[in-house]
Amino acid sequence: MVIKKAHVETTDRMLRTLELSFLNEEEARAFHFIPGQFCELSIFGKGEAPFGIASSPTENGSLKFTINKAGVVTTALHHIEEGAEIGIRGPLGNGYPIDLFKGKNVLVIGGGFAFTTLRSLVAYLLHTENRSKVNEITVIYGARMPGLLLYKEELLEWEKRNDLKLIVTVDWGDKDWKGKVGFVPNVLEEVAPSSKNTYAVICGPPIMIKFTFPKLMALRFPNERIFTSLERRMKCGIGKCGRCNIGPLYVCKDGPVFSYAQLEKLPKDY
Amino acid sequence: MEANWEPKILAFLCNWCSYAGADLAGTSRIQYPPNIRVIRVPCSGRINPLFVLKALQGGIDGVLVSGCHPGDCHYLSGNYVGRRKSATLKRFLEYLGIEVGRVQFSWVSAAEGGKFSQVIEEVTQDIRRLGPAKQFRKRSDEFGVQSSE
Amino acid sequence: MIQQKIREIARELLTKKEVDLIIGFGEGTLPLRTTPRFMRNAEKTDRLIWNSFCENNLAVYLPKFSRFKVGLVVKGCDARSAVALSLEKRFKADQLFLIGVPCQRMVDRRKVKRAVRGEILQAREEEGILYIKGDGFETKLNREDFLYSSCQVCIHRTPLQANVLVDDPVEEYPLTEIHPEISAFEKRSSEERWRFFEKETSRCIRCYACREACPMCYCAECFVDSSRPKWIEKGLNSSDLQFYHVVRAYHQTGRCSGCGACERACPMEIRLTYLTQKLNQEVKERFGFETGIDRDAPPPLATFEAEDKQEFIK
Amino acid sequence: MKFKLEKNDFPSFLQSLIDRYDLYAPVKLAEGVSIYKKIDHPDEVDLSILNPQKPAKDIFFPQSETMFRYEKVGKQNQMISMEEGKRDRILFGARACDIEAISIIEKVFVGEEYTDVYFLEKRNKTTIIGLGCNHPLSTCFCSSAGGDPFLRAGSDLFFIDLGEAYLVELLTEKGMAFHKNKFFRETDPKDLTLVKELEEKAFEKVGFSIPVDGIEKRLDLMVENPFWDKIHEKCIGCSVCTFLCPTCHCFDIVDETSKERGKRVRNWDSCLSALYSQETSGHNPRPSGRERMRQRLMHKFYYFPKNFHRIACVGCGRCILYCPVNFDIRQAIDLTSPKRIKKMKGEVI
Repeated sequence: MVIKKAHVETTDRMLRTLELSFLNEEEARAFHFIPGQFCELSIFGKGEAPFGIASSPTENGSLKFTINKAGVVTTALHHIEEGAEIGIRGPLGNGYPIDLFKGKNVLVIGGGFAFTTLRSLVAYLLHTENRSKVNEITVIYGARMPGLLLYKEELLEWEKRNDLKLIVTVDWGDKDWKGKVGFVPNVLEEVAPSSKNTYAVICGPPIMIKFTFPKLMALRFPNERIFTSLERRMKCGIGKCGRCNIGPLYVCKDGPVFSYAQLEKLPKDY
Repeated sequence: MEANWEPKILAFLCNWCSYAGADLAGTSRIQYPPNIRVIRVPCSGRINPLFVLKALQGGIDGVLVSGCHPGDCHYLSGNYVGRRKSATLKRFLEYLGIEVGRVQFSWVSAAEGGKFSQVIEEVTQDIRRLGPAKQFRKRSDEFGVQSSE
Repeated sequence: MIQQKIREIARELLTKKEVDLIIGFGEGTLPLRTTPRFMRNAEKTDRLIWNSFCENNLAVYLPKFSRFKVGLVVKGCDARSAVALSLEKRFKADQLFLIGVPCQRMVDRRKVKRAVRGEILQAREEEGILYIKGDGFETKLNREDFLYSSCQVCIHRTPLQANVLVDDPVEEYPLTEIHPEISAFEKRSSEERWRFFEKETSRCIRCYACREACPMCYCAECFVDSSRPKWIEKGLNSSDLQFYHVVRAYHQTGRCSGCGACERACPMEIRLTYLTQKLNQEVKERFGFETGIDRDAPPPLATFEAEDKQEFIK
Repeated sequence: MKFKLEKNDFPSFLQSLIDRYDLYAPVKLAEGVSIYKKIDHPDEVDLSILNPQKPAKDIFFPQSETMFRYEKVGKQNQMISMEEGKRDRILFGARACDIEAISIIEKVFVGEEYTDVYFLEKRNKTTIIGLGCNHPLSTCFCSSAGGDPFLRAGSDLFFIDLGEAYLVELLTEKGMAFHKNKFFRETDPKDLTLVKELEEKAFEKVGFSIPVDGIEKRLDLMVENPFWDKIHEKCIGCSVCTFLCPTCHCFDIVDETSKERGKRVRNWDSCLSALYSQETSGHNPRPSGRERMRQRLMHKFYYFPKNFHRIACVGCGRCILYCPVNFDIRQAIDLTSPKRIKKMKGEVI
């Protein structure tokens, strides 16, 4: 694929969003995915790494990935110029269970740069063709600092909509920050969305997920209606190389999206 | 040995003395063989044995580490500590079967442009006599599309 | 009896709660083997054993238990590793109680296996004789003929650094020659020496058992695992294998107690101690340093003398 | 179909294989150390070690395997996949446990959804000649682990050492291709009786003493058992057991480069190494030996059977023989038995 556009998302310059377009129409048409799936992006000489797809299937023609600069591949993806070619394998994994959401409320809880696939999900649900399929959409999104929030312009647009309830919070505010300050699990407790007829979707750092589960339990969300997208070190992405299993399940192949009902029975290897 | 083989020598020069010595050799127009590639390091004590091995692995035929004379270290004792590392590393590599002279050490001060050129001359001659380094060298034809692997 | 004494001391330490756990040797599941045991219960200290097969260097576990008070059963070499570790502040000296065993030197199980035909099913030792029983054979071997080569050249068998010695110090054998194997090796040409190194390392399977079995290999990130910078690749390229073994050994300069744990751990039986022993010898000759003897002497490569020899420097 | 191969003819037979195939067989590297390797000369084949250190999986899933190579030509990336040699391959002299293990790995690599082409191509091109195990070691427990010393499943041809000769069984279509081999002679009824005796002797020696039966159900209840707090303690975290295990199949994928040229390589990896599961962020879902040892044992005896209906252990005993600290998987299995668990409380092994 070709890097169509690239821009830095956050003030610490650690997150960069790449917009990729396919080399030819045929490939673009053949690529179908659902929110929550991921791809392996590959740069020759550096290697391959998995990234959740940040764009929605409803945004035709290109794919977006937001990349946190951490290792060898991600650093290379931060330095890559517009117009360069990179390799892609995917879509991989199961994605969010969007069929289950039909006629229900959806509560989206995100933290930090894990918001990427949730952005895909929300954009998908907000699309005119899909919006009527689900009832209320509530989004709780937190970052450490205001400068680290992703997709700021889009968040402003979502804020204006009346068919979506958006709560943005930061762990530490600054002088310009007028919004909420507080950790995501606490904000969740405070907002206390009703669990009635509602599915919860969580994605964030392991520590946030760990503290959010009990809050959802307290709000009487049944285990089967809590979904989370997990992160694990991956190599092959297709359940062969072995490293991403949680019990008998492989995050790359059977996940990355799991219900809490599934996870409850497994070792806490995440 | 290839007919027109020229030794490739990597010189790690400390910023404060040997690098300045090389500079002086240059500005004084003192001739020395063009076989060296220079990497400037803050101090001869900065040399990690990994650097030396990595150079040999990547196709370098000889390595020179050069720093300030004892007592002249910009960081007071860097070259003293480096000297211990160099001594053990050199003996160890020779014990393994790396030829004597493949990895060399020198003290060159900022005022010794002449000595610098002389050291380079000697090292180049030594390496030329030893021929291309074989130990540790990685074959580069393992990579790429036209590989013979 | 050494074994009895170890049990008594261990029991006492645990009962008086002077240590949280004892790390010693227990019965192995294979003939000619023992296995590390972690003992927290004073009642069970009679499961600790001592014989000629206590080949592991238990100091390797110390960094892992740095938050506990540990009673450690040590031979001469193990004790010196423990001292070297506390010198590098991996472990506070007062958290450690060394139960020192003057070492009768350990039996090389591979040498014994090579001396017999067929699988060994039972091994027992008595008065310096190994009684070996196998599939259809039975034999007696003289223990002294089957010692580990690292034990044969050991000159610090009594762990003088220990908090308690379970037996009288053994008589140390000052070697006439520093290390016969090394001096023989050094007489060979550089091509022959390189060929030997090449052949040995070519068997390496990158399992890193040599690294993990070594008490001194505790780096949070080993140079082989570093991706930035990436020093070497992780495959089986001969150059990478050589690179790994040179650096692994060299990183032990002035830190190796010569216990031979690296070589014993290697499933491919790569000769490794001829590398580390050479470095030990070099450090001793050049800097007069021996690992773990002097509790206060800094590691030789972390210090210097203005008068250090520099005959090799132009 | 059964034949006999005189040992006098054995070198010539091997040579005839070398002429037509890429032959892989055990080769001695040093005293007591051998691996499976491509054979150039019949003399290299060494069957004296029961199981070479490196298992036969190395022939189908090499420890370090180039997947493809690439090069930058101008601004374009060019890439080529690695191709297997043109010749068919023979694996000779592997024991039943190693061969059984290949079919275990195959369950993972040849899946419904995705197939590992690198493995499959090698597998399809290879004729497997198994060798009966007349003298199993005391560390062998293949019978307990669902196999036996003379298990033919997975072999195309099967050899049994009769002393002066080999009994040769042709078992599959690939094996039947050898029925006109000029070195094969007719068998004697005597030989078959001898085979029977050898089998019985070996079966008796291996026995069924390791309580593998039902371990999946036992481990299901042990995910958070205090058992895991202690059992890993002596493990030093090297990769001997996993690399030498014929069924372990985890790998890592890395790029190796030299200037503008490079290759993508996959190397064996081990769940006992700390970096195996370490994420780029620094978070490690299996932060200590406890989780890593649990992963190794649970994967073999619980997760794998759950997905593929067979434990991922063939009882070859390599992990027992070569462990630097004498961690014995038989003991670990034994300790999961309910009465042991109850008795143990704090002290394990």
